[in-house]
Amino acid sequence: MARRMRHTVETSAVDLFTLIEKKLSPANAKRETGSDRLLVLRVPQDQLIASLKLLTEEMGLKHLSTITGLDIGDSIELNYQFWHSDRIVDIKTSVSKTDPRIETCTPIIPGAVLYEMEVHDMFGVTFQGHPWMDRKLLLPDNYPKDLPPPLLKGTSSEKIRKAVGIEK
Amino acid sequence: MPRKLGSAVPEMIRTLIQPPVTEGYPFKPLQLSERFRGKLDVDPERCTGCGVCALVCPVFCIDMIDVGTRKVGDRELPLKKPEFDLAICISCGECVDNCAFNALELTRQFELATANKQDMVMRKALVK
Amino acid sequence: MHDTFDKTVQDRKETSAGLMQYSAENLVPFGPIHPALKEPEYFKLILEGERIVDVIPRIGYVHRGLEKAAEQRPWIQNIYMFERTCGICSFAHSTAYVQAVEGLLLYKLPERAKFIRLVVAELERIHSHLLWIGLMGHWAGFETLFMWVWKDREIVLDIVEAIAGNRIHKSLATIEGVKRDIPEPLIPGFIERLKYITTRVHYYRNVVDTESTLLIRTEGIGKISADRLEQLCAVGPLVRAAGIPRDVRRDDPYAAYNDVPMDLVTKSGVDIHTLMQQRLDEVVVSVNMIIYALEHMPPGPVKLRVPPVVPKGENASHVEAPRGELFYFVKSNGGRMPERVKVRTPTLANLPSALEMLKGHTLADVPVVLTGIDPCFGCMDRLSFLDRDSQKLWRWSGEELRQYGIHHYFPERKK
Amino acid sequence: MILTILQALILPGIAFTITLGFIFEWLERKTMARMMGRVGPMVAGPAGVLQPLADFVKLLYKEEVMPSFADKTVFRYAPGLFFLAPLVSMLFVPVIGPSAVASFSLDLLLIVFILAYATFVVAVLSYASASSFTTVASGRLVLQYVSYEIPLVISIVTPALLVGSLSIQEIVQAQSSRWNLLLMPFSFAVYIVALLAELEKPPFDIPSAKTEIVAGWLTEFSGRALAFLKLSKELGLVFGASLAVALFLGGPLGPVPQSIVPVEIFYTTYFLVKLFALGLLIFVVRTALARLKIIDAAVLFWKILLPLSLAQAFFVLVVKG
Repeated sequence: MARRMRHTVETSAVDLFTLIEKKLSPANAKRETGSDRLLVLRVPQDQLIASLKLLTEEMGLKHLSTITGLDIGDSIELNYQFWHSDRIVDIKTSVSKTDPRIETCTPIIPGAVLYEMEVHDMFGVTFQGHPWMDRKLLLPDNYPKDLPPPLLKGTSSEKIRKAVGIEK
Repeated sequence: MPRKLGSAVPEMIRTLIQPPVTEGYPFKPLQLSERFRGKLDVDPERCTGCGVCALVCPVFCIDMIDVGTRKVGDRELPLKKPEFDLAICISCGECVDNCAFNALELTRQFELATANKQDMVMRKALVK
Repeated sequence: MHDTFDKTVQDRKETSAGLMQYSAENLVPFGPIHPALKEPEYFKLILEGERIVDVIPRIGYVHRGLEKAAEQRPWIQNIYMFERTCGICSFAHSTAYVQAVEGLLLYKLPERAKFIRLVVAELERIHSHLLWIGLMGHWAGFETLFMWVWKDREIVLDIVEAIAGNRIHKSLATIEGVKRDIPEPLIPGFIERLKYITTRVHYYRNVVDTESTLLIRTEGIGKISADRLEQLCAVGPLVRAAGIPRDVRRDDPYAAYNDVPMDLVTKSGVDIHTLMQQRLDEVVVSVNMIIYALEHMPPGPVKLRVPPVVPKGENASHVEAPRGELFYFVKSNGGRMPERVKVRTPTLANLPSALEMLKGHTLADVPVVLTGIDPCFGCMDRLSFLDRDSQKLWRWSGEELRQYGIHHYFPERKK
Repeated sequence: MILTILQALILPGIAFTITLGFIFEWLERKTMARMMGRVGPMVAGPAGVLQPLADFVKLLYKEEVMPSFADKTVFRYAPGLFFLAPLVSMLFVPVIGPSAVASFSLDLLLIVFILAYATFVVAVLSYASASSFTTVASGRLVLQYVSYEIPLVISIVTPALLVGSLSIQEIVQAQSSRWNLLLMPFSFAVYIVALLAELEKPPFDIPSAKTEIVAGWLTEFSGRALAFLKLSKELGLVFGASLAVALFLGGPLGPVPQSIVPVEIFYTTYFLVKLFALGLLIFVVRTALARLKIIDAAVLFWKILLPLSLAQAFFVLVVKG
């Protein structure tokens, strides 16, 4: 198989991860199981914006692919997934379900404006400081306020359909 | 690149001379590739009612219907055969690939419009 | 009929916040159903005269709840659902999903399957780019280019039908392989037809660069700077046209992209004209890649048998769809059904840049600029409330879609 | 007296123009389709010739929907007025012989007035149907009219300057020896471009741009009104082309051999041949160009076509003087 023709990454793959890990250790980031292509770092909620700023400015990770929301029982996990050359860097943090609020990262990464709106619609996490937080991106206008957001495990498709009135 | 007005005209004249490419479909038959995935068809003799297709179907359009019993050794076991709702079938071929007795096949027939939705349900295999 | 329409407009005003202060200016509703848009998305354009001041996106009209539905379907059957996220880049979705799942499994994908995936993915890129070039002609009022380009696009679709049996939804990719092999005797015919497409694309490149009425509509329209695109995390041809060499096929090669030579096409600045040049050049590159892959296809199996259970774990994978990086994230709890599947489509990544490009232009530019990013809203809206999962009604039905449409617009009307 | 009424009603009059309108629409759709590799209308009648008529009749039976906030009276009656304009003005163009059905010394000015009146009616129509699409369309329409009107009038008046009379009939008769076109090619070109703008054919179909503002000023119409509006757009093309034939290509005049066949047949065939040639030229231009933006169209008319037509008029004066 021809050698992997890829432009040379400044730091070879392995120590890019350790470099990031070292950089983020003050924000006590813990590394979780990933693969040789996927670095997963868990960061406490209050350290998130600091580590994102550090990543984008110093480490040159500019491209935020998306923000993935996960319902893990009592809290909602947010994965900020970056794409850098042939690696994917996933910064995890979790937000409690009772008070799902977190600071917006749009000042650092303007491209995240729609990703945050989508997570807000689907998981109910409010991003403080987001310009269009009052506006809906994907939910229909007649989605009732009292019904919990659709992608939470508790809300079944059945309930959503009844609420939106497709099925009596 | 020099800017020209009407740089498409020479090609327009060439297209004018060549015959149009529109296929006169309703009036002339449409030639399909021989791998075209059209309407599902079942061969009743080969189908043993094992139910793998019903398990595998992505849109769950196959229901197993009771058609009586079959003798196995000395016991009478209920026999089920598949009933296909072709209105919902997406012709993906998953059932055809997983059918161990190759009783299923995707024909090249694609004109399925009918006035009443019930004709879309294929009960060919519901035979003892 | 009229009163319900007015009432709905009234409701619409209250429910979508932030609209009231705009009612004074001439608010032209661009969508949700509009001949310029192939799929319903709704941009409220705030105009002063013909100049666009602000654009408020409101999408979600073809939002089908695929991510929620995916959590209630086994792994293999999800392929056929995610394949139908988009009616143009269908194979990109099934490949991305399948690769994310393969990352969790410990199997090694057969070589031949990698090459077949590359060939079909590039065929899809050609048909998608040609579709876009034709549409760009249509938006700019140049019907002839639209008809010609789509005439040649039929050749690519026929090749795909000969390989996969269906022009758009190939249903070819499956976990750890490809369901069908490429018909060996047909390969010389494919190569010859693909060469014809390169000559046609060179001709269109000439028309796009010289036809002055088209140049007036596309040159200097929809400008955006490279670092603004970088900030807005844009992807795909839009970013490459700005000079940023970002392409998943080259940076993070999947399938057989590591073994097939590919020269990356970049331009120096974004406007609709360079975007057209960018996509036309990419078609030529794709054709060369397919021909190389068809000639160097390794023998061997195309598919491995895989148990329907995926071990516990998380994996992210991305693919270079025709419109840009398509990102899939899959989490499994070791069961027969995924715990979570996240899809981020290129159009969602490019939408903020499109809105930015729109400002300052006139209404006449809206369709041209909006199509600049080649939006595929079927792709982007994949959550809605249409599936039924109670055992008895375990079926999708067209009736459901129709009801939702009617109900969405006229809530008072009984079914 | 009866002959003139008959002529007015049948031959060069209403029936003739309307059938020509339908044939032109068919010809346009067919040639445009074949140039794009398509087949074009092929179902109604041999090779689809009756398709425009079939569409017209179908539209007559369609339900008429009127938007609740439209101005009722204008919305219901104005289409009829717009339909009359090309028919009336067609009477002044000689078709079956060097003399027209009706003619008086200043009928060229009447034609210019009718053109202005037709556009005014359309502007009022599109404003009356008061949907945001049609208001934008009416704005564009008036802006486009203002920009193409002056070059159009100048290019129409240049042949009159040469001949020294404002009656179309006399202009045609003066061209028996040589066509005006040879003397004033530029004003002919300007007239054709202005005609494209007047008929809203690409590259000037900005007011009815189907990809931006749905169907432009036609959006809110349905049923009979839409049928007649579409037909009158076609009649506008027939009249525009026949005016060009009369002013620049010598109308029906041409070498007439002595034979038992009545002389009108020759004149009419000359007229029709020139008319269809001009029609094909317009259809080729229509298929080859993309739609301009309203600003670029205005710039084209004010900065390029206006001086061109003035220069041509001045040149004709010098030659005549």
